[in-house]
Amino acid sequence: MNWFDQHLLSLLIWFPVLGGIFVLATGDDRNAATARRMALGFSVAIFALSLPLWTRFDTQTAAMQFVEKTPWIERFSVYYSLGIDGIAMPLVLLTTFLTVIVIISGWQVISQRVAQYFAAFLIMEGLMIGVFCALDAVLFYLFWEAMLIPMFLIIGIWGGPNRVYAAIKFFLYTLLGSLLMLVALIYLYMVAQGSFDILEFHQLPLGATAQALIFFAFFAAFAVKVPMVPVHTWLPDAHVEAPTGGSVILAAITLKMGAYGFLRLCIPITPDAAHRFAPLVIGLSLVAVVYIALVALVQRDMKKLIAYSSISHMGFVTLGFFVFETMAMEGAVVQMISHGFVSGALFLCVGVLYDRLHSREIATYGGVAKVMPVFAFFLVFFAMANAGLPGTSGFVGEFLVILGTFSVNGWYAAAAALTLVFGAAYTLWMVKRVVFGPLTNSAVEGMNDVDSREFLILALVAIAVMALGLWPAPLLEVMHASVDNLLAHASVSKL
Amino acid sequence: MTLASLNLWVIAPEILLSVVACLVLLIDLFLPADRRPGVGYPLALFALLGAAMASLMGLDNGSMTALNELVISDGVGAVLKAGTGIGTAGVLIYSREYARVRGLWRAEYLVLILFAVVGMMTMIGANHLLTLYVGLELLALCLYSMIGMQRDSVRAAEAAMKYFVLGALASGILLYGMSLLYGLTGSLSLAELASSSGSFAPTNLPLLTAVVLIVAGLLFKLGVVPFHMWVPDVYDGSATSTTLFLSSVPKLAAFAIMLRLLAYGLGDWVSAWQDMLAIAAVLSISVGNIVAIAQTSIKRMLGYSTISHMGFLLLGFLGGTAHGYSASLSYVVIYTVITLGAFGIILLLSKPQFESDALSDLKGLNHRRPGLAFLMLIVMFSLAGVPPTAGFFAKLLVLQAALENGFLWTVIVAVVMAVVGAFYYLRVVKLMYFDLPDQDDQVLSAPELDHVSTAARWVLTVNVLSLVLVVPWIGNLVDWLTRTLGTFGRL
Amino acid sequence: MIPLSHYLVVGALLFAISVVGIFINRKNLVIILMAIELLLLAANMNFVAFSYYLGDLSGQVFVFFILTVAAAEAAVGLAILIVLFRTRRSINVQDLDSLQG
Amino acid sequence: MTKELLYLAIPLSCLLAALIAGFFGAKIGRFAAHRVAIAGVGLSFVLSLVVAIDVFSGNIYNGTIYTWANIGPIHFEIGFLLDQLSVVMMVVVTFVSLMVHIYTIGYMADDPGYTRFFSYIALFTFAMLILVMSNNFLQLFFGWEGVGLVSYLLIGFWYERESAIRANLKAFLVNRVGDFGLVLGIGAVLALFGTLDYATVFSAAPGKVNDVIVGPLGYEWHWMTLICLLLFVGAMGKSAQVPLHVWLPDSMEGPTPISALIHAATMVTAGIFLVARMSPLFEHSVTALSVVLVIGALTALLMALVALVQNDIKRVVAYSTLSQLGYMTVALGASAYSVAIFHLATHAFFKALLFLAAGSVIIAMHHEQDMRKMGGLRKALPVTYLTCVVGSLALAGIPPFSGFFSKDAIIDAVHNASIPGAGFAYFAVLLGVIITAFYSFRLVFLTFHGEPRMGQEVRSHVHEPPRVVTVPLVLLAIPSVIAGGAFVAPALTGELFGAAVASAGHEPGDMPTGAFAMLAHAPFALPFWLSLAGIGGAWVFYIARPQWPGQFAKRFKTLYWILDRKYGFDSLYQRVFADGSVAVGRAFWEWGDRRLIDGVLVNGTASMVGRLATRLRQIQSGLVYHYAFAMIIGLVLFISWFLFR
Repeated sequence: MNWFDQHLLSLLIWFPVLGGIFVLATGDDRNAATARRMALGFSVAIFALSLPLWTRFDTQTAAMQFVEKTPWIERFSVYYSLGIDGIAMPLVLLTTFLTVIVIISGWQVISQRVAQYFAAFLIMEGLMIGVFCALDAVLFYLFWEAMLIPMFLIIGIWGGPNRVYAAIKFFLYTLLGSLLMLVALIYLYMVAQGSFDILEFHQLPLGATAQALIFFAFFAAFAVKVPMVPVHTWLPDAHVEAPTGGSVILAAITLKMGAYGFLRLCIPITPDAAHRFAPLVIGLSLVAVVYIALVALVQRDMKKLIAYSSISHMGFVTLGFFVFETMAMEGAVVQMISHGFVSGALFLCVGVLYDRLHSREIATYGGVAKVMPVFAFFLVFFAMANAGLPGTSGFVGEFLVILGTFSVNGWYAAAAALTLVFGAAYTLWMVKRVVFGPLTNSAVEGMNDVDSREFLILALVAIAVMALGLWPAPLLEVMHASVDNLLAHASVSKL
Repeated sequence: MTLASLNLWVIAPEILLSVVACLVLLIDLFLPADRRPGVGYPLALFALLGAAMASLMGLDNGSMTALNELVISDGVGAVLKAGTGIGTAGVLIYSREYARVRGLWRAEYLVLILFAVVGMMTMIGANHLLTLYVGLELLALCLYSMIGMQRDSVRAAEAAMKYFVLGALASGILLYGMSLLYGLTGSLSLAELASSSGSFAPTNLPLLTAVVLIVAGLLFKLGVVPFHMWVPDVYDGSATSTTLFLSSVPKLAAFAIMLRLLAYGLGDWVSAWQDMLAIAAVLSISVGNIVAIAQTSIKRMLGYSTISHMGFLLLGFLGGTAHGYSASLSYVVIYTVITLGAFGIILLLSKPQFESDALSDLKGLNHRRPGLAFLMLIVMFSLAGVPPTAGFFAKLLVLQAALENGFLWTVIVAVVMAVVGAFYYLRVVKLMYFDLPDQDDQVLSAPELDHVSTAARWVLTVNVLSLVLVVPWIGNLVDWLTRTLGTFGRL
Repeated sequence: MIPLSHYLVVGALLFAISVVGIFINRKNLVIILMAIELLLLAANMNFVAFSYYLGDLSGQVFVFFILTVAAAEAAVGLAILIVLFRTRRSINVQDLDSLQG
Repeated sequence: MTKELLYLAIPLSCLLAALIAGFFGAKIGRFAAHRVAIAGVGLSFVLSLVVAIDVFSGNIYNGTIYTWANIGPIHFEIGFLLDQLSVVMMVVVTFVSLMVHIYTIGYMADDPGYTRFFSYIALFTFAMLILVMSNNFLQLFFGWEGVGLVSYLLIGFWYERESAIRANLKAFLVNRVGDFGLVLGIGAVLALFGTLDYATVFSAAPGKVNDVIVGPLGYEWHWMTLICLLLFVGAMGKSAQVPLHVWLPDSMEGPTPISALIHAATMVTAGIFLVARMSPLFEHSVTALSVVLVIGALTALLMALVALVQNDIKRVVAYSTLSQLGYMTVALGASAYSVAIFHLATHAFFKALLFLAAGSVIIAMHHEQDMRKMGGLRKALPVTYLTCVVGSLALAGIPPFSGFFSKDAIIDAVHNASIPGAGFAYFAVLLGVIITAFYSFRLVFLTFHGEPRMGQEVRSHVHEPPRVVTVPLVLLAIPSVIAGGAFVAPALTGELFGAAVASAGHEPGDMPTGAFAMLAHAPFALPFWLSLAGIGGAWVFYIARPQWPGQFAKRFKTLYWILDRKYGFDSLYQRVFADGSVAVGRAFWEWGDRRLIDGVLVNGTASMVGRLATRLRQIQSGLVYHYAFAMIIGLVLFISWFLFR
């Protein structure tokens, strides 16, 4: 372990934050251009910096890698301790990649308080990476909460008409859940005789009641974040009101933090409770797959529709986690990554339309394919990915989860497989009404096709989706050890 | 006994401040009116910082008593005294311009502040009910007068009167409790109290009554439900500079006497007062946070937020453990810094004819004064206890302490209420960042302060940014504060 | 020889009267000031009685301090009263409600 | 290794062509685009022939290209299985596709989406090849969904037509219903066998025959039955079996070449291929087989009846396709898999022929598709007429045309089948024969014979379409005639497909298997006369007594109404599933999300706290004696707390 490996994660966390501060320092909109270039430079540099995580990653071990541990608050034995395993690493890469995309997507669209906008995204990138890397409960919680602030500002400042409601709803919803988690963490600290080390928490013996309480405390935090029915209603509002970039990050990464929390904290710390309440979680996930799909079907607002589809897809993730089956869980993790790309791309597509007509209503459009063929290609492509077409990343996760679930319980699998119909229904119905059909709205005729910048970002994501769909093996290789280890750990009772 | 045996230098800070206070008064007599503050202000600053230095001197040489055990000087006392001095210096720096344009910037103002500080330091160093009481009254009387000094303001006068009446009632209650305690234990010295209180059964009703009366008096000083009702009115009614003073530094002194009386004097009687504190804590966290939502004035809102924060502070006392006290100590220190920042920002935002103390005055602050808006953002999130601010760690510590002592439900109520509280802090951020300033209001039309001293700006910036920048070293801070606590509470 | 309890009862009565005086009275602020004096007197009564029966002087010393403080308090209280009267031409307790909510 | 490259080149040449035509079509222009596409598909046709010859000489290939994913012991792989079954499919697919490519040059000549169209059909060929060449379930599903996607894109090719994009959405969703079953079937296979590789599964199958799974109500299912039924649901979706057939008639909204290629010859037969491929599994489940048999029989009969009342020339062919697919399914149900594939191949040729002929009529009529506005076209369109008649004779099963052999074989197979439902199926297919003959010649007579019924100016312009259109017709007519006789013997004896499909349960029965023997035997068999009767009936109704059809329609009003409404499947599905789910979704959204969760729980709590705040605020009355009172009350309460605790 050389210096670089030991501090790579710290770099990935603090370099973006630093970058954000620099961008902020460029001041008001007179220096917007500088701010943009600086932000892009930083994000690309960070992405480049994060690539060694992949190249230098040891896929054979389930142990934490790139670890870094220094005392922080000795009195409560809080450590500044970082490390990633095969589950966290892809998420970090996803974050760094999508931040680049988001920053390019906001290039011309954001005209007011540019510096603050890009700074917010850079800072948030650092904090989100921190969530995925933190191995100390306090540190985890710190990043987990701190990340709310820039997102709150992004929704509130650059958001749509109803942004205030959405932003505050988002913040309070999440805060309530995570404060309960904080209580649970403190309790664990005391059970652990004074340690906030998450990996030590994993080994703690806990009674049934304690596990149940802790499980629900965690569940409150993560279910809100994922989000799961019935605590999902912040998501559609937040998505609809947030600017394109905000929606992308929200859907692509923030949601994954919740799912990640299940894997990093909830399941390993309270395995028995997790098994005990698995039917509940699975039930909610299946409700998400069916109920939410039907709700998505009737949305008139494209962003809302995609938001609901996100909830439905995240239902697959939680389902995959809680059937406790290797294939399902790996499928769920793939689904996390894939959903990051696909939903993000769909929001980018909506953004492209929104920038032209400033409407997210499906009814506004129709026959877009006539005037924007290239865009139509991308939208149909990502829609198909969203509907889980083989060859796209969207297929891999759903397929593996369904197959894995089937070996556990055929009925769960059957209910989950309904998404083949529903997912296709709401996605393609939207595509039909937006992209196809006769040109009805005269304003649509005036729209010009994607420019090079939009083409670039859409193409980049499309390539990622394609690659992941045609050859997921490398990604799966990375996570095998960790997932097996997690399942093995979860199968051992703590009682 | 000899003068030496009094070892007066233990109370050097108090002496220094008193002397300077008198000096300022004298100068006030002989100098022409226009030059008075010009001399008094640096003198006062020098005295405050000097006093802080002096008390920090005594930080390491353990705990020792003076004036026939009337006063004690120990680590925590030193820290709190230093905090008081520095904090008050900050108060002076922030409020100078504001008070000057409102004709409050007179020698009496400085003198009152200085004597108030003397009072606080006496409270902090009190080792005897007498000193405790005298210090308390000295502080109280100075505060009453400071509020009342704004002679032309109806609200100030009313606030002063309310504060006076209720304060007097509270100190009367405290005094009555002390008298009972005296009758039962036959001593007024905290040390003797601590040693003798063990000989009483924890069900001794007269003693319990005495304890309740005393605790009530203390809770009034903190402004905890149900003894909180003066807080919003006084915060709201007095001039912002005065609010800044009485909302920030005196909390340190109040914490000190809680520590002296409960943790030390009545240390063996934890069971007698912890339930009372628990109830009061839950009540004030709930009431403070809920009612704050309905406020339209920043000062009032911060008043209620103070109530809830004092409730959190009490969480640390519940168990009567060393952990708890250190948690509360860290809490009160961090809280003081936050409050200084909060009111400091309001002061810098105010203008000669314009108190910017209505929430609506913050609309679109990010457009007008991005720098100040950002500082306010930090302040609000630390008040809400959202990481990565010091406010979060303060909450973390007290919650941890309370949980450690098995007050699970208290803690759960507290966190739920913290979410409610977050709402109105967020609303401030929303006003500053999401809203645009309405063009016609006087925020823009009112003339600026002709010159806000750059010192004030710098100090404020450091003050607020420290809330975030301290985080990497928060551990060291907590450790240091804990070490100064020495032997309080059960370990 | 009067037993201690008598003094204590008197003290308690004084305390009760003053407290009641503070929150029953809705008319005149001056009465409230007087009630406050009474409150301190109640404490004094206890201190003196206790110090006598305990044969310990410190209680009586305390009383002197209380009296001094009481004087100061009265002074400050009256000063505020005057300010109040100058600004709003009334010392009626019920009028004292511009700050509320 | 070189062999793998050869195999790989077969699909990839199509993919490459598709990509070039798709992404650079605008740059390289129309001619370059169709040259590229035709070159790609032509190449893969040639290579398919080469491989076919190689395979029939005994070199069956089963290998992996790359590993898609490894999870624990399970390997998901992309690989090829080239045996008799797959090569036959490959040849048929690439040949028909090539014909359609050429035909398209003429048919789409003046369409703005010319290059896009070529890229789509090339892409389709690629996906179809992936499907048939696969050696495992995963890749099968890849191809399966791939062809579904392209079919979606092609039905909606004229995306500005509301009807077209409705049809393609409908097609995709109905297919998805089938895929729902297929995915679960694959899941079941994985759960039972722990692998998705055909060979392994088939070899392990006999050992798992008696494995049961406890279903609902404690009822025991055989795994095999479960798997087969689930897989068959998938097949029903793709091969448009009742009740999942509704998408196929609407898919005629797509350009005619597509109807020929995808919705007659190749894609819709994927389901048949799937079941044939899975024959080693189906052989172990009689239940599944009889379900297949009955579904197939229903489809064959009901859809044939609907074809009688259609007036749109393409829809007649479409319903006949449905009916013929039913025949193939029946054959599968009778476990005459090789016969089913045999019929699939012959049908591919003559049905593609019929569609392209219909297409050329439509071109000539300037995109008029209603047969009531045609008639007497045989002079104007001699080539089309002849080829169309050939196709119809093949379809009607008149010896010696290809259809005769395959259909007779099916009827014979059903006759010999003994599983439940065989009796009904036999009746259905026999009745189907006469109806088939009737409607196919109804088409011929209405279109080419009798009085011209089109407008004057149209009639003046009617002329034979260009060479690119007619050449494929001729080229397709040839196999429509000879393919039957050429391959019937090996197909029936099963030696054509060797081990590729299970031949258990199907014995040639009492009738000869040689081509000439069958011809000789034909006059003494019922089907032959039935089809003649059908043709005769058609002649009576539409040439001799043209007024009869109308009178019949009046006489049997209800029957006509039912057939005209296509048994009401569409309206039912529209009401129940489409409208139903939208209504339910709206209810969920309105009442669940908005009113209950957001309204009551979230905003309700918020407003409650707000009200509480204003209420508590009242307590802060501003009156000092209230404050004092509060303090005293608090004090008293605290003291009494200690008194009474």
